[in-house]
Amino acid sequence: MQSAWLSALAFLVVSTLLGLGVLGAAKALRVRARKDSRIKHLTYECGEQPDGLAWMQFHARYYVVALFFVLFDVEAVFLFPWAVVLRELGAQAFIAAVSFVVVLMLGWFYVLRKEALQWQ
Amino acid sequence: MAMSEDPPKGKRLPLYDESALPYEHPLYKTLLSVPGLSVAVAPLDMILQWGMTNALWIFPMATSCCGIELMAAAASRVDLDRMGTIVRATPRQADVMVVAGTITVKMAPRVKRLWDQMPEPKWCIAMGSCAISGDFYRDLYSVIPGIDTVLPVDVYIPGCPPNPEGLMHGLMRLQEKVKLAREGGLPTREENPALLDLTRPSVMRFKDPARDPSVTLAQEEAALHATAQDSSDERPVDGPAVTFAPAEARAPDVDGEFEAILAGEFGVTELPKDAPPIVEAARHVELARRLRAAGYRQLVLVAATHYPEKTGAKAQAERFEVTYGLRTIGARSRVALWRVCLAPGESVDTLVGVYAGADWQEREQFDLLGVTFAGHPDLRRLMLSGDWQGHPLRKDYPADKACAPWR
Amino acid sequence: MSALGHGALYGAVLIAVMLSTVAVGIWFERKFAGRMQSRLGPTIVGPMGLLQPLADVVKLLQKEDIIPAGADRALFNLAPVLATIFSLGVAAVLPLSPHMIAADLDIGVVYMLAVGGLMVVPTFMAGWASNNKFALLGGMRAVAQSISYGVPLVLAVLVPVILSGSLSLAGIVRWQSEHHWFALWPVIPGLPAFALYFMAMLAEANRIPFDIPEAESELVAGVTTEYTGAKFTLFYLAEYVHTLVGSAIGAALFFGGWDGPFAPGLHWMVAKTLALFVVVYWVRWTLLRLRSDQLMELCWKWLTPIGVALVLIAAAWVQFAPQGAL
Amino acid sequence: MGHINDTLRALWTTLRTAFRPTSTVQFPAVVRPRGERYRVSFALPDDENGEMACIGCLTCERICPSQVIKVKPGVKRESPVTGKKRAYTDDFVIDLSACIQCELCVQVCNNDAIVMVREAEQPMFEREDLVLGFARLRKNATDRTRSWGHGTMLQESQEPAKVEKKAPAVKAAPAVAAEPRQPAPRSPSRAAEPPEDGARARAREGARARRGGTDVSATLAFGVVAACALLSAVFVVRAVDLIRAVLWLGITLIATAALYAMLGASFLAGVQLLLYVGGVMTLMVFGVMITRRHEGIAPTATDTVRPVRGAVVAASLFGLVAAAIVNTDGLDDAPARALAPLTLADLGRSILVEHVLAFEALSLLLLAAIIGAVVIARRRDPGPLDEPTEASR
Repeated sequence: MQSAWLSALAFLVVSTLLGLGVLGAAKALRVRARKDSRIKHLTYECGEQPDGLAWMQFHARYYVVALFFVLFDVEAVFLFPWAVVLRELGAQAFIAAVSFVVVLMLGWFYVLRKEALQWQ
Repeated sequence: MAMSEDPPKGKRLPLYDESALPYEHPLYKTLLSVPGLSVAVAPLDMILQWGMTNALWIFPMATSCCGIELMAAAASRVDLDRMGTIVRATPRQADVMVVAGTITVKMAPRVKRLWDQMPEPKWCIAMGSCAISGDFYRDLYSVIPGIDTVLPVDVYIPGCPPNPEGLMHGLMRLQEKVKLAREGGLPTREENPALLDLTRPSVMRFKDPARDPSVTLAQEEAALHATAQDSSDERPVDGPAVTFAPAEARAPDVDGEFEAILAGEFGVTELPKDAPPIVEAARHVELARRLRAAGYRQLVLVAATHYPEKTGAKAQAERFEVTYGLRTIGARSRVALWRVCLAPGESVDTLVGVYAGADWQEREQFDLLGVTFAGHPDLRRLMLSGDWQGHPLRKDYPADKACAPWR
Repeated sequence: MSALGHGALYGAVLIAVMLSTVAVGIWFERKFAGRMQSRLGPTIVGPMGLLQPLADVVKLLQKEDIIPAGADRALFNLAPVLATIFSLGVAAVLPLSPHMIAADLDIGVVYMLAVGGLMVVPTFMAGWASNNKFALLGGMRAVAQSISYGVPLVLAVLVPVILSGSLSLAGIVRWQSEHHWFALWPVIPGLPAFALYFMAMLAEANRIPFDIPEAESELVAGVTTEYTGAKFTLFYLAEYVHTLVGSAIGAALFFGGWDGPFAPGLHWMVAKTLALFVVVYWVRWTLLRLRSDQLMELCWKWLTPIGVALVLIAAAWVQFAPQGAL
Repeated sequence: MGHINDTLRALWTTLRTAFRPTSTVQFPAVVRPRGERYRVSFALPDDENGEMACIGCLTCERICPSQVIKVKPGVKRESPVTGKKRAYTDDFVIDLSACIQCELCVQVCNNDAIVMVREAEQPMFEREDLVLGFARLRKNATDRTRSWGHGTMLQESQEPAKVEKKAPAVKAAPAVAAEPRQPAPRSPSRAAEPPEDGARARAREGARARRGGTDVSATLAFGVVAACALLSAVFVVRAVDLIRAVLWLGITLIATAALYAMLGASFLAGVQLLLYVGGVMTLMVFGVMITRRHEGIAPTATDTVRPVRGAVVAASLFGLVAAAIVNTDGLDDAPARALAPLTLADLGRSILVEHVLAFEALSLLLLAAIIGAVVIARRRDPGPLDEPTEASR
């Protein structure tokens, strides 16, 4: 088992090398401007003078979406071990999971009714 | 002497100077410094140039009708993608800026800034007469005489507008130019004073060796601060609050009411046939208030005319006539027009207290003519940029004189 | 050969193959898109324009590097590399043929979901580090979209897991080659689950019709707005690799991976992957992009409950289907 | 259903188009024929006697709205062809860089001495090269196709309509020449791959599985990963910038996942990545983005009370976890257990058989969390539903 993880690790290392390799090749190949200017490093804002910093406050619905993602993913994660043993354990596992999912879907109905995920 | 012969005789000017390239390849320098490796430079350069010129991504600076042809060039019939050209929306990923359309003085700092934000190597194509020379707007106060007074232009595509194939041809000429420049084979051009006279813009081109470097600096400064000085943005007006009278069912519809008011209450009996009556500057706000009460609820016009006095003892700078127009709102709309004459140095009282709509209209007159409105809450430039010198609609405005670094 | 060497060798070969596939894929996309729009696509650079992607890369590598003022330099430089790692890294669990797999993890499916889900990190990082409003907005939208569509993705992937009882991609493919392809039988959880997977995969990879994070008409170029040259190349690459690997996993999960008559397994796997890859382009150049709110509504109001229903149906199939039907 | 139907129809349309002939004209090789009235450049043609027709009357120079024409009239002299006295012009320049191709110069010319042509001038490297000199204008007259209009004809067409006179018919532009079809891209020929030797491959697999990772490398890897986790955790606390703190936390979480993987808890490692790095970290990033009205960098507070408070909490948490570890049974035979790790099936059985009540209770917990999230999200008016509200205004 560990050997497979080591293989995956080696795979990731090779992909890292590729990314760094491209950046390295570009470092060697790319041109350098003779004259640098402040305007060149201004943030792109369609030709306008950048107005303030880019970091701004976002709407709370982003947070709500992330929250629901975590909750639903937790649900899915619990379903993975269930999926593996479903055949083996039979009807009892099936009923347990169905009730698990149904209770969660109640929450989904509530979200829908309250329009908490309305994205306008 | 003939003004134009092909080829003309004269002093040979080098068009292209290797050392004048705005960028350098550090790799080449390294390779050339190592004794054995210098042979690799030529083939490497061939490959790099091949890549560089065969993937020209466009940044579209499309401001008017040429932009339509630019779009057509990317569509099925011509298909710029055939030569690997795609359009990128950000200058950071573009190689060629295609200036397609008239560039106004207000736009120029933005174009310059976007140009500066493109990474090297970069090129500029001026597409169509407006971008090349300003076309017949070139002597207008608000248009720059050709984009090459702001940036170095590599290829000029003639036409008004050029057709989509023209743009493709321009891109191919650009490839040709890069190749020729690499080989040192760019055609040199003969200087011909008569031709130069004909096409010389009122400002030096960017690439002109005789160009004053301070102009470029001033342009860069302007590009850096363009918005900071602009006054066209909206801001809350903190002038006198205007409350509208409740809407009447129908505007009073009495013929000759305006004339009656003028004659009865303001003593204006002289009614010229071809011009609005003249009202005393001191009493015209009072007149407006009276007319508003009489049902003229909309200010439709604040216009001004400049009459410079050229001769005589009163050779002052300006004399203005400001014309005001009101309208009733209703089924049978009626109009009231009057003039206010201003002596040199005099200002007229603002109507902002009576009509909120007078705010911007009076600002426009101030901006373009320099009429001052006493009591105006926010008398700034409205249309022109904040650093503009002078008032372009005055009769004595020097049309050919530089009034901003762009001209 | 040690496990590390095995992974590294497979990584090098597979990544080289994927990169050349992506290069040809970009060429193919431009030709195919051109054809769909009644134009030719690249014709001038190389025979039939085949060298166009190469010219693009040669050019992009030469472009000057600009880091905008006020940017977080470290994160700005790190983000494209991370995007490359995560998009390529998913390929480690791809079963190319019964014996060709870089890392035969017993939880391949979870690994695929997890590493693929990590793509939100470089996306947000790039958007935040650029100090650019378009980039930040694009980044936030991309992250919101990716995590939203993560839910239907997980649910869709659960269907083959339930049907085969295995979390290993190779195991799932093996089960399919012994029994039947899930996209074909059982039709009801299988085919809709594939459709769900395909849509969620498009959304995760930010392809049209789900490319609102980089909608050119409103957000310039999304998170890549400030990126020039090589770093932009990496993002570009990551996007295509993400799609390619997504197609390959779709082929493995629903179309039996290497299974097929007459030809060796590798050929079947490659053919199925490329077929799905082409469908991605086909969809991309046909449909319009959805609005932000439509996107979210589609995900949470429709795809999520459908996914839950499919999971339950699959479980019921495993429970109650007659033995012969399996 | 309507949407799906439309989508399928759209897909069918594009697919069909992809296999139809394209409408592209391959420009440098094939030049699209231009309509009769198409006009781009100028020429100074001859009159019927074979002399240059222009007499230097300056009408065109005066009418030009862009003022791009400069004419230098010559002296009157006897024509060498006809013998009659007539006027000549010495030079003629048109500046194409500002020309708008309005054709007024052609229209006002009584002698048909200036006409427009259909072939465009090529793009130039310098603005001065766009000036058409005398020689080029004369050359255009012989080399290029003339456009539809000329002065006398255009003037006549402005006259009040006469009964007999018919305006010259406009011929439609000739149809586009059939362009050569691009040959369709051929798929690379399939190379026959030798079938893999199954027995050998299986043997290799088996050998690989037996060897696994050695103890030394595992220890080394553990050291590296643990150092990563600890160091990044320190950086989380040290980071001034909240976003950077969250990103460092991401590294801590990834390192934890790696530790799980090394302990044989593959599923837990995957879940760690999926839920914590993908989900919880995003949640934190979004939390930072919506809560703080930060001017660029959101510095964490640097007073003296908080570090102490934090230290106390951390220490007690550490004590709790340490106590739990010490009290866990069977740590003595840990190496033996590590060799036989729990499989996912074991986990599933454990959840669904031993802890089924907890499993169901968990669904209630998640339900409560969802409802709580909705309540919190809706407690306050969400404000303008615009895209992000900018803090700086």
